[in-house]
Amino acid sequence: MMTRLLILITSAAVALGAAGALAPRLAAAQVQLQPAQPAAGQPQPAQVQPAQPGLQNPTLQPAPGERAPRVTVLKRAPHSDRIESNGKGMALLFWAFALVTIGGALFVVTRRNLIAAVMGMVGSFMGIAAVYMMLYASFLSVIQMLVYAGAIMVLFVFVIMILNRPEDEPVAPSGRAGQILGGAAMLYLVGRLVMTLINVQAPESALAPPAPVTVPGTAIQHEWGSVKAVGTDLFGPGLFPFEAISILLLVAVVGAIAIARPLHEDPEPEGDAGAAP
Amino acid sequence: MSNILFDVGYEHFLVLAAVLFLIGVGGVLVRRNALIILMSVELMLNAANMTVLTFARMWGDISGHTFALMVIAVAAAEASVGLAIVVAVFRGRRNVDVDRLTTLRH
Amino acid sequence: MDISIKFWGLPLLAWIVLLPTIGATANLVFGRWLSRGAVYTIAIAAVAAAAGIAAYLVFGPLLTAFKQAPATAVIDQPVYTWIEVGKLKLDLVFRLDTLSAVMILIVTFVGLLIHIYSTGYMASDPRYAAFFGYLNLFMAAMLVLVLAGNMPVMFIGWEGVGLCSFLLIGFWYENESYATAGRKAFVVNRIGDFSFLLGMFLLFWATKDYTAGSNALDFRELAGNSQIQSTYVTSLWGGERLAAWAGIFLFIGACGKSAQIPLFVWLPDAMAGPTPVSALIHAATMVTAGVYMVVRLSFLYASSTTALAVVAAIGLVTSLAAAFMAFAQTDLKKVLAYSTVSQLGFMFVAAGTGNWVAAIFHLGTHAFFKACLFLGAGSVMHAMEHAGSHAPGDIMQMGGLRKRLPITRATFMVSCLAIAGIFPFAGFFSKDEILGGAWSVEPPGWPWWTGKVFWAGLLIAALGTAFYMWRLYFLVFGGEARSKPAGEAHESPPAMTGPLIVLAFLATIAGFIGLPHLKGVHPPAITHGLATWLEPVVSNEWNDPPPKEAKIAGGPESRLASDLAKKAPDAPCCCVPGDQAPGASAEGATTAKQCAQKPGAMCALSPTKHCVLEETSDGTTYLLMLIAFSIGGLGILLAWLFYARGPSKTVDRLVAGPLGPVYEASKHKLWFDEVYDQIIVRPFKIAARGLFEIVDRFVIDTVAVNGTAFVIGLFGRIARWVQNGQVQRYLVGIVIGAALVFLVAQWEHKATFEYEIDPSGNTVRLVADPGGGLSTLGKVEWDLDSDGRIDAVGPEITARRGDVGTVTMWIEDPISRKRISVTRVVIEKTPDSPEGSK
Amino acid sequence: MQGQGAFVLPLILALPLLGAILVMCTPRTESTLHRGIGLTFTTATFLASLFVLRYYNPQLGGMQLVFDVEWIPGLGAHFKTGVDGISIFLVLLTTFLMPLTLLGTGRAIEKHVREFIAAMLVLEAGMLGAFIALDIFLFYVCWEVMLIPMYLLIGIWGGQRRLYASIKFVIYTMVGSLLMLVAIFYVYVQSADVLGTSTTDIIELQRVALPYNAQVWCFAAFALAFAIKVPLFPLHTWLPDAHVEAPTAGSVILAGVLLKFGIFGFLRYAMPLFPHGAEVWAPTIAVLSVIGIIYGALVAFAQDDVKKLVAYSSVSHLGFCALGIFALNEYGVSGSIYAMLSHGLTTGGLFLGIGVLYERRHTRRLAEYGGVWKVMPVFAGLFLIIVMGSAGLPALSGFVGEFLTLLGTFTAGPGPKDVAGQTVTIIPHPMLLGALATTGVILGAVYLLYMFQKVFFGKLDPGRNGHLRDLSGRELGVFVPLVIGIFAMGLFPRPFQRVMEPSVAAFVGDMKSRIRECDGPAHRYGQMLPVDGKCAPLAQAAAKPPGVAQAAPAAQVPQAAQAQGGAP
Repeated sequence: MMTRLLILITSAAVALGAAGALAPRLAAAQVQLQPAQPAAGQPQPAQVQPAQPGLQNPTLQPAPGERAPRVTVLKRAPHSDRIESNGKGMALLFWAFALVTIGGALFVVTRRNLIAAVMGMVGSFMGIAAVYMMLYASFLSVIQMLVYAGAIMVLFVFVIMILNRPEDEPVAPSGRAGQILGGAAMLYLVGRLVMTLINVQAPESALAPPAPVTVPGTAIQHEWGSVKAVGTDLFGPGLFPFEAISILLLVAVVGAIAIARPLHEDPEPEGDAGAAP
Repeated sequence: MSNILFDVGYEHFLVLAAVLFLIGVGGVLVRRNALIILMSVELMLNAANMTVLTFARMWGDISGHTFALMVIAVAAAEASVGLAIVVAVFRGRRNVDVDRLTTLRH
Repeated sequence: MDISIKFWGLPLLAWIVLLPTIGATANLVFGRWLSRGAVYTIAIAAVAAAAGIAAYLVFGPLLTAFKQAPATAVIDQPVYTWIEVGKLKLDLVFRLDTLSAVMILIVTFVGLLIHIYSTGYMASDPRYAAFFGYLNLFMAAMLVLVLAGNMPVMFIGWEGVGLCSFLLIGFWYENESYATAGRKAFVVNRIGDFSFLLGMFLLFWATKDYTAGSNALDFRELAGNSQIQSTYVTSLWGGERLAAWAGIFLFIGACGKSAQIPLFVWLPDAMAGPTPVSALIHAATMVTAGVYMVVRLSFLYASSTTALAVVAAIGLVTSLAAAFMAFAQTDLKKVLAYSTVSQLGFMFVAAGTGNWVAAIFHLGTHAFFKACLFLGAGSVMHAMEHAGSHAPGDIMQMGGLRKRLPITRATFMVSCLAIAGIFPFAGFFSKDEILGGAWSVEPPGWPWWTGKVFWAGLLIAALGTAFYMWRLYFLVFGGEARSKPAGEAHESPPAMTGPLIVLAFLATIAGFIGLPHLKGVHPPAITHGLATWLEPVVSNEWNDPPPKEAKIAGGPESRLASDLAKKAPDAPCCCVPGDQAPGASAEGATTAKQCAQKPGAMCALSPTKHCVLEETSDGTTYLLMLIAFSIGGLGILLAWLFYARGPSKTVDRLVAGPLGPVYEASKHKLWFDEVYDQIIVRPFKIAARGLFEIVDRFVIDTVAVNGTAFVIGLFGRIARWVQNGQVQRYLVGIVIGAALVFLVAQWEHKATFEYEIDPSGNTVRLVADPGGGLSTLGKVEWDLDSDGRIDAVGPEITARRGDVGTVTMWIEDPISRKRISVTRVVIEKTPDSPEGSK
Repeated sequence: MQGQGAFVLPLILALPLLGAILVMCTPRTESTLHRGIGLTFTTATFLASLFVLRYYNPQLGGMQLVFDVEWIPGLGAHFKTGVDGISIFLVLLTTFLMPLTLLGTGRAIEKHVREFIAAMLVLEAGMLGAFIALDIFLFYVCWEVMLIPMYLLIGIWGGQRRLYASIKFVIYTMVGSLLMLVAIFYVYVQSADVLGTSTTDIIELQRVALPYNAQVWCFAAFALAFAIKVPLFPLHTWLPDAHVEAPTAGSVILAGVLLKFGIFGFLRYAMPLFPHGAEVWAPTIAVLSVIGIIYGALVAFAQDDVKKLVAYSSVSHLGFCALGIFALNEYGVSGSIYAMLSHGLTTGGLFLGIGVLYERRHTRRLAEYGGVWKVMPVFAGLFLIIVMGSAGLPALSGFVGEFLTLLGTFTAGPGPKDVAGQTVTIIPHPMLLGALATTGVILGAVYLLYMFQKVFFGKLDPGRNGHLRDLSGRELGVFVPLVIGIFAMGLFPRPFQRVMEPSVAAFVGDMKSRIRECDGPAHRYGQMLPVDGKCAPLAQAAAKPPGVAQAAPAAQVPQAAQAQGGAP
């Protein structure tokens, strides 16, 4: 029964993730989206967004209190994919994907069964990919799906297959004091983190839809977050790190092979130089 | 009428990233299975990525994307090596419980 | 006069020391391969050669030099520079002056005799070569001591003889008690040496500031340099003079070497050594080193009557106590040992009464007769031993030996007469010299009767000496044989009797070199030989500071009586006619005024010894001699009464009855050893053990060192709970740490700004101080005169004093674009203030 | 610049290391070969070190045979070596003792001979390096290098409780040397203010006069390290354990050379670098060393273990040395150096002798012996000479040193005719201290003769000691040079002193002037703050102008500077 539930949840998550990732585009084609609550695992009645006339730059809601100027800004600068929207549906989508992400993450850290954990992870990654899409990081979002939800997850699954051995006792027996202290500390930390993050205020410019990226030295412009834009930066200023990373990957591959290779058991001769008098 | 539910702003993304990161940390802290720990690390990396992308968007600086790309690559490397180690360890001592890896103690 | 007579590039004096050293080395290193004949030939040859050289130097160059001018009769032969550091330049210098001449003659000659004697005495000893090696070594050390030109070199010999005595006392080391006796001797001597060192240090400290001391601690430097002499009389501590402290310290050293109270305890035990050793080291030569040293430093002691008083008092007490202890001893050599101690006491009294010549005189005569006594005793014991006695030294088993050992008996008797002070034997003259000197001595600052007290005390001691020596004689030779061996003893070989005879002869005639000074009688000069001979060396006057009114720069010395009389007519004065050397024959103590009547008379600023001596009229001298003589006779008489026929009933009755306690006290030498054992030795051992167990083992090691280690170990155990190798636990640590960091960072202090008003110019500097947490300064805006308008921008500004009032600063948080405003009153703006109007 | 004959010092430093490498290259079992190599190289080192004498010019004094190459450019550390009158004989002592030790104790080691020889050679290199280093970092490195082989010697070839002893030894030493390291860094950093650039050259550093309090603390840090090495009274408990557990060779080197570094450190580093620190701490150290002299002698007397007895005697003897250098006059200083040399010979000889006995009887308890003279007369004779040398019998080596140190201490105060201020005395009651210390002469005789009697005198127990055979030729080869050395040093100290004299005089004069004049004109850096009127403030140390009350530290500095500039 557990497995069935698992499969259900996973498929739901995958669907959601995919949908989320494609959302901005699909929305234009009036696709019905099915947000769900992955963490709980039960499919929920879909919050249907009928006739969404188009999403348009929904997320740029700077801190409350300076609303008035922004409206005008929005009016003045329509987003590149000319679609009108009041952003409500987009907000809902955001919440949905946020839930998918968090839920998947919780799934990872709570499940005793490794397969379940991995599935949760996949879901979480899908959600993340979707969120990227909402940040107009379309290229990254795709990469995310390919690399993470694709490659890395498969890697994990294989390993799990190799080992397949559900651990007997999931939670580390660190001392009671340790748990309490650690928990408190973590809560405090995340509190501070949140405070700092929401303190950050976007510059006025950020209230505008993402400006196209101009190739340095030329007048050519690429859409924000597009492959071209990222590529321009990647092979321009980011060239050296790129190469470095490639080497790193190479090393990692070789290292992984070297480590995972089974040890050959040939006894080394105990060198006893002066044994013979 | 601005409410936290409908006016989704940068904060939301950032907080989402924070929570994700927190969950990752929690996983690393409490779980004993090396695989789970690795996954939690991946979660943390993704949280970081999300923050980076958010800020990139916020300041309109595309190089954030490049950076995120790098992070993904590193994560991939880390995962592969980490998993390799897990496999090796498992081959050596039929489990991957980090608490039992006490060879270096004493 | 510096006669540099060299032989093979080495000064002759060095050869005197070197020859015995070579002999010793030969015997000690190659002795095992040498035949007995070779061994004693080498040893005796070495000593004989040394004696020959000594005799040549003394009667050759030295004597001629003395005849020309006594003051210059010194053979001064530095060998090489031993130590040189800073102002401390110590040459290894050997010096033969009239005093050391006397000593080396005695030492080499007696030493030679005893070497010869030993060939017979030790004939059957397995470690023949070692014995002669040690003897030679001792000779060398003793000669160094005597010939030394400065104190450290003397100290070489001083300790060298100590070492040899240690080796020779413990010669039969298989007997644990003998070895212990040797160790005791060395350690007790070391106590003395400790004090000797202190004395040396004190003298160097006193003289180190004079560059004059080119050759530091050199006896002549110390004596000659008037500046140095004046420092002896500078008071050091407790109002006493420096000379007093130095003298007392050095004298304690002498106590160790010469077995004076309180350090005499080693000498009786030292009798464990072979008899020739006792004769040579513990009677004739080494033990007299103390006396020699005191006389050698007469100039120092003459500078402090306190030191002299101490010397004399200790000497007197020792002579009395030792004489008393000798009464009840039943061991032949023990009796002789105590008599040695007592006689040394005599010498010290002599020295302590400024009677240097007498001290040396008695030293010489004593060397002869005491050596003779010891060798005689050795001959007796040798005989007893060969006759099968198991306690050869026990006089109670002897008796009647006069028939068996005629030669020994005769020589022994002569020596006993000498030591008892019977005319005309040597002891009589020397002892009488001491007594006479003591009677008439009157150093400044002593009450008039002091000398008399010493005299009386010495008389008692002399009585005792005569008594116990003759008791000994009667018990050994008188009466009938009290044991089988005593009946069958045989005279010793000529190798032993020969030296006895020679020594006895010397003990008989040696006294004539020091006849007392009599105005009426004028015997040939040789009879005052010693006094005149030692004249240039020993100090003739009390080195007192001159009387206050006669204060003359340059310290104490003889002055023209006439000009002294002008300054201080009544200053005490030892008047010397101008035509004679000071002190040669002065005419009695008087005042400067009287003395000034003689033309060109010199006047020592205080009565010299000779003045005092001359004061005593012939009558007194004769009387004193008579008393001394009769006292000796009385002692012998008593001894004869009690012991003429061996131990008599009377004695037993007395011992059992009234004299019991006294007898016990004497037998246990006043329980000195027991007392020392209780108050020094055992506390020392307990302290050593206690310190080790408590301080070292417990306090330092257990508590301090290992305690620290334990505490650290505790921390380690605590740390191990955290460092349990569990990844998560480390992560918890990381998280908590991070939380703490943020927590601390949260208490950021508010943003503010500092200002300072330049006193000279009329400007005001304002410096923004961003609160904690703001890494870089955001935009900073200033409103200098609370009018709401922004006057200046920038983190640090300088404004004219005029337009600064209550300042408000806005600083913007770079992350969260919040503006924080700070307001401080910089300059009170009063409407009618001068800068307010501007 | 390379001084004349500069090659010698690096050579004697390199030879032992070369030997160590070589011996490690040989097969493990060729123990004879190992001993041969060890002996060869130590002897070669000794011969090479004779060139030091050949090139050293006593008239000049000062540092000679200076060899100087850059070592760690980042730190400005140089590989700079040289000898002066103070260190030259210590170097010779080291190279002289080494071959004798190997010769005397070679047979006693059976296991790991190769490593043993290597350790000894490395130890020698370390010791030599520390003696000839003219660079404070080089010194520190060598100082630590010495530590390890000695630790191994005790820990591997030691007795039953060797682990305890070795750990104790290491920790004791480390505690001291780490504090010293801190002080070294402080001095290194401070030197920048004075000399422009931070230097590690001790000759340069000696011209740096630190502020008064800094001197006091730095001296304390250095003094702790050196006092542990000496060892001074409360810090001495590692010594008996180390000696008892160490193999004979270890004991010989430990007592013969290693302990000398305490005194040498005071002479070369602690006192010249921090004269006022020395002034402040001198009373403490002097009193402690007097306590050590008496205490060591007393405790030595209470021992039944011969090695322990000799170990405590070292505490007593080095007390003399420590006392001597703080007398701060030529007699004390040169005496204490001389006493160190003599102690190296005599105590080395004592330990070698104990080693001889131990090889034959395998016990060190006094009660086990007695009457040994009968069976080993030659050994007894030689041992007696060594004992007497150690007891300070005149004409043997021990006396000169003891005499001079005691004389120096006793006369450290101004004499009766002292020209005011000519004498600088930093120890309290010199006469009292000197007198107390002199009692050590008595006590020394007590325990040494006690030991000698227990071992060699008394009845011989034929069962236990009857079979002991006298010295073999090899052992004679060890003891005869020692005894000759003891005699030579006792009879002819002058040649040694002539070489030491200029350096010692320079040291004493420099210390005196710096203590008296508060590092006046002779030294460039005069920030000597007046502390209880000890020192007059110098020109540089002008009082800071008072800053404005509310002025913040950030704003004060330029303000003060401008005020200073404005003030005429």
